[in-house]
Amino acid sequence: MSESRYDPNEKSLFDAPPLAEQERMVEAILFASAEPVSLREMADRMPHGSDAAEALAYLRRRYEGRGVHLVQVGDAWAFRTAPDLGFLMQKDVVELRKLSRAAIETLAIIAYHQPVTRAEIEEIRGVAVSRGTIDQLLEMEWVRLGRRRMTPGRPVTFIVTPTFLDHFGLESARDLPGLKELRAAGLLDNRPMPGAEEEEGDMVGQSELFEEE
Amino acid sequence: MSESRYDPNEKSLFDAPPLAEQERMVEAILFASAEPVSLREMADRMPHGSDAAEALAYLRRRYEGRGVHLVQVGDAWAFRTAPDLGFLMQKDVVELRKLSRAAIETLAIIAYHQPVTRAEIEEIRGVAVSRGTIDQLLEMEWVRLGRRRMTPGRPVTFIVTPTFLDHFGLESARDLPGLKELRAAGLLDNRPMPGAEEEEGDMVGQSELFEEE
Amino acid sequence: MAEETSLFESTSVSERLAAEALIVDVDGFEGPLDLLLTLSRMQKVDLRRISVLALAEQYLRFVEEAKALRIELAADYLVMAAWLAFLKSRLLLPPEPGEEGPSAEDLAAHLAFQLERLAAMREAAASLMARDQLGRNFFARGLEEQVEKVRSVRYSASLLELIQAYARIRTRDEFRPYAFDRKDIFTMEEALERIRGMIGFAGDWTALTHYMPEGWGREPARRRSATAATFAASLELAKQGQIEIRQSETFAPITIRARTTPRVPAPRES
Repeated sequence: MSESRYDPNEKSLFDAPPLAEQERMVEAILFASAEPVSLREMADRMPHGSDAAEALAYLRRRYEGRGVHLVQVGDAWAFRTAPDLGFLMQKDVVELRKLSRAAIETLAIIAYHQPVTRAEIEEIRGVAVSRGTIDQLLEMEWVRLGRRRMTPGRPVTFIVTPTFLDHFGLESARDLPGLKELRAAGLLDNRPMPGAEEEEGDMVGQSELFEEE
Repeated sequence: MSESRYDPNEKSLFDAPPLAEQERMVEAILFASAEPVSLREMADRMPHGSDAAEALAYLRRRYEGRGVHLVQVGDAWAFRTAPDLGFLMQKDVVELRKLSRAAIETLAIIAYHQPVTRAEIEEIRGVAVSRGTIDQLLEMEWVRLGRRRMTPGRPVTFIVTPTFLDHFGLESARDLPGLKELRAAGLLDNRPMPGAEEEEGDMVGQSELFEEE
Repeated sequence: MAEETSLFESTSVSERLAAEALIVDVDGFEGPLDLLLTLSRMQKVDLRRISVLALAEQYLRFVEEAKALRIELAADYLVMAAWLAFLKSRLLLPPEPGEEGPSAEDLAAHLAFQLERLAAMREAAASLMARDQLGRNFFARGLEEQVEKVRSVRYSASLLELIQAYARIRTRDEFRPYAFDRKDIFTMEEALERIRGMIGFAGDWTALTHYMPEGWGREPARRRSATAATFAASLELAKQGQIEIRQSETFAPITIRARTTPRVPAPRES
C-alpha cells in the first residue's frame, strides 16, 4: 500500500502516476466529496502531471450500467444512484390509522342507504359532510359514485364497492345487520335515558291504550 | 433499462432479479449510505427473493484494488476510500476531537478486554477512571454498555461499538492489532491480586484508594 | 510515552535529570502504577525480568526525595510506598514458618504482571491510534442519499365499528342529553283547553284518543307527549267533576264524556 502512496508535497519530483492510478484517485475524490467536484478541483488535488479529464473518462466508462453513475452537474461531477434503482432509496412505511368518526359514519350511511346522495347523508348524520371525508372513502376505494338521482339537480349518489365488502367480509351490503338485530345482539351500547326502555315494551302497550287514529 | 426496472410493489409477482442486477442494487444502496448497511437491511430494500450476501460477494471482488473498497464492519458493509488515497481527501478531513491519554487508554482497555467493568479498567490503569472519560467515549459512540456482570453488585460492562470498528477500519473486535499475542502472553487475563478473596470487592477498594487524576 | 522512556535510557546524567523531572512532574503521573512503570523502564530490562525489589527501592527513594523537597504526595502514592516497603521486607526476609497469605514472590510477580499489562495496553492504544482512521485516512461517502420514507397510510375499520357508527347515528335522539324541547311538548294546559273545547260537542262516551291534537300522532316523541298530556288533562277534568272516565277492562280503550251535572262548579263558571 505504501508504494502507491503519493505525497502531494513531492509531486514535482515524480512523474504523474499511471492512468489506472489516476482513475482510482478520481474515484476516491468523487466518492468522498459531499458536493460535485469540478475537473479543475480534481486536478488540484491530484499529483502533478495527472490528467483528471482522461481519468474521469475512463472512470465514467467503468461505471456505465452499474448501480451508480457518474453524472455531470454543471461543470462538476458526482456519483449518483442509477435512475432505475431509485426505488431502493425509498422505504415503504405503512402506517395503520383508524378511520375518523366522520368517515366511518359517512361510510356506514352509504353502506346502509346506498345509493345515497350527499344531501341525504347530511340529513341522516345531522351535520354537513366534508368534501375530504368522501374523497378519502373514494380514494380508499370503499365507496364509488353510483347513478345520478333523477331528481332536480340530478345529484350523484354513492355506493359501496366490492373492496369495501371484501374488507368487511360481507357478501353484499344487504348482509349488514339491522338496528333491531344490533340491539338484540347487545351491540348498541344503549345507555338509555330514563324510561327509554319503555319505548318498545311499555310504550307499545301504552299506545294500545289509545286507539290508533 | 426499462426491462431491468423492478417495482417493489410487484415483488411477489416476479422471480428475484438476475444476480448482476442484484449486485447493482447492493452497489447503489451502499453508495448512498455513509453508514455501514447490514445485509438484513439490504435484503429488506431489495426485491423479494434477492440474495444480498451473494451479490455483495461479487461486488466486493469488483471493487478490489479500486479507489473505493467494500469493507465489513461488524455485520454490516460500507464503501470506504482506499486508505492509500487518504492524502487526496485532506480537504475532507474532519477534525477529530482530541482524546486525552486517559481516554485513549480506557478505549484500548475496553476494546481489548471487553466486556470489561469500570473496576477492571481502573485495576489495569491503576487509577480511577473519571466519569467524563467514559462519558466522552459513550458520546462518540465508540463504546456502549454491555451486559451486566453476574458478580456481586452486578456491575455494568463496557464494549466497543460498530462505530468504533468503522472508525478504525476493523471488521470485528477480533481484528484488533496484536490481540492474539496479548492473549497468548496472558496479558488479557483477569488475574486477581494473590490473596484477594473477592475479586470485585478488592478492585473497588483499590480504585477508591487512588484519586482521580 | 516514547519520549518519556528515552529520557531514562541514556547516560547517568540524564538519568539524574530525569529523576528530578520525575519529582517535579509528579502530578504528571497517572498514579503510582504509572510512576512505577516509568521507574521500571530505568532498569532497561524486559518487564518480565524486572527486579521488583530494585523497583520497590527506587520507588521508596523517590518518595523520600519528594518528601525532602516537601512535595506533597497524594495519599495513593504513600499507600503504594507503604505496600512496597512491606513487600521489600518480605522479599528480603526468609518467610516465617506457618505464615498465612500469599508469598512475597507471588505479590512481586503480580506487581510485575500489572506493570507489564499496563505497558501492553499503552502499546495497544498507540497501535490503535496509529491505524488508518475514518475521516482521516479513509473516507465515507460524502454525498449521502437519504432513504426516503414513503409513508402510506392504511386506514382500518372493523365491521363492528361500522355497525356501531350507524347505530349511533340512528339512535342519536335516544342519547341526546335531556333538553326541554318546546316544539315536541304538548302541555297539559293545551290538552285541558282542547278537551274542554271539544267535550261539549261530543255527546256520549268518546275514546280519549279522539281528543289527541292533530298532527301529533306520527312522531313517537310527539305522540307520547300528546298522549300523556291528554290523559293527565282528562284526569284533571274528572277530578274537577267536569267529565266522567270509563275503561271496560285493563288496556281497553279509555272513553270520556261530559258530566251533565257538575258536582263542583267549573272554575270558569265560578
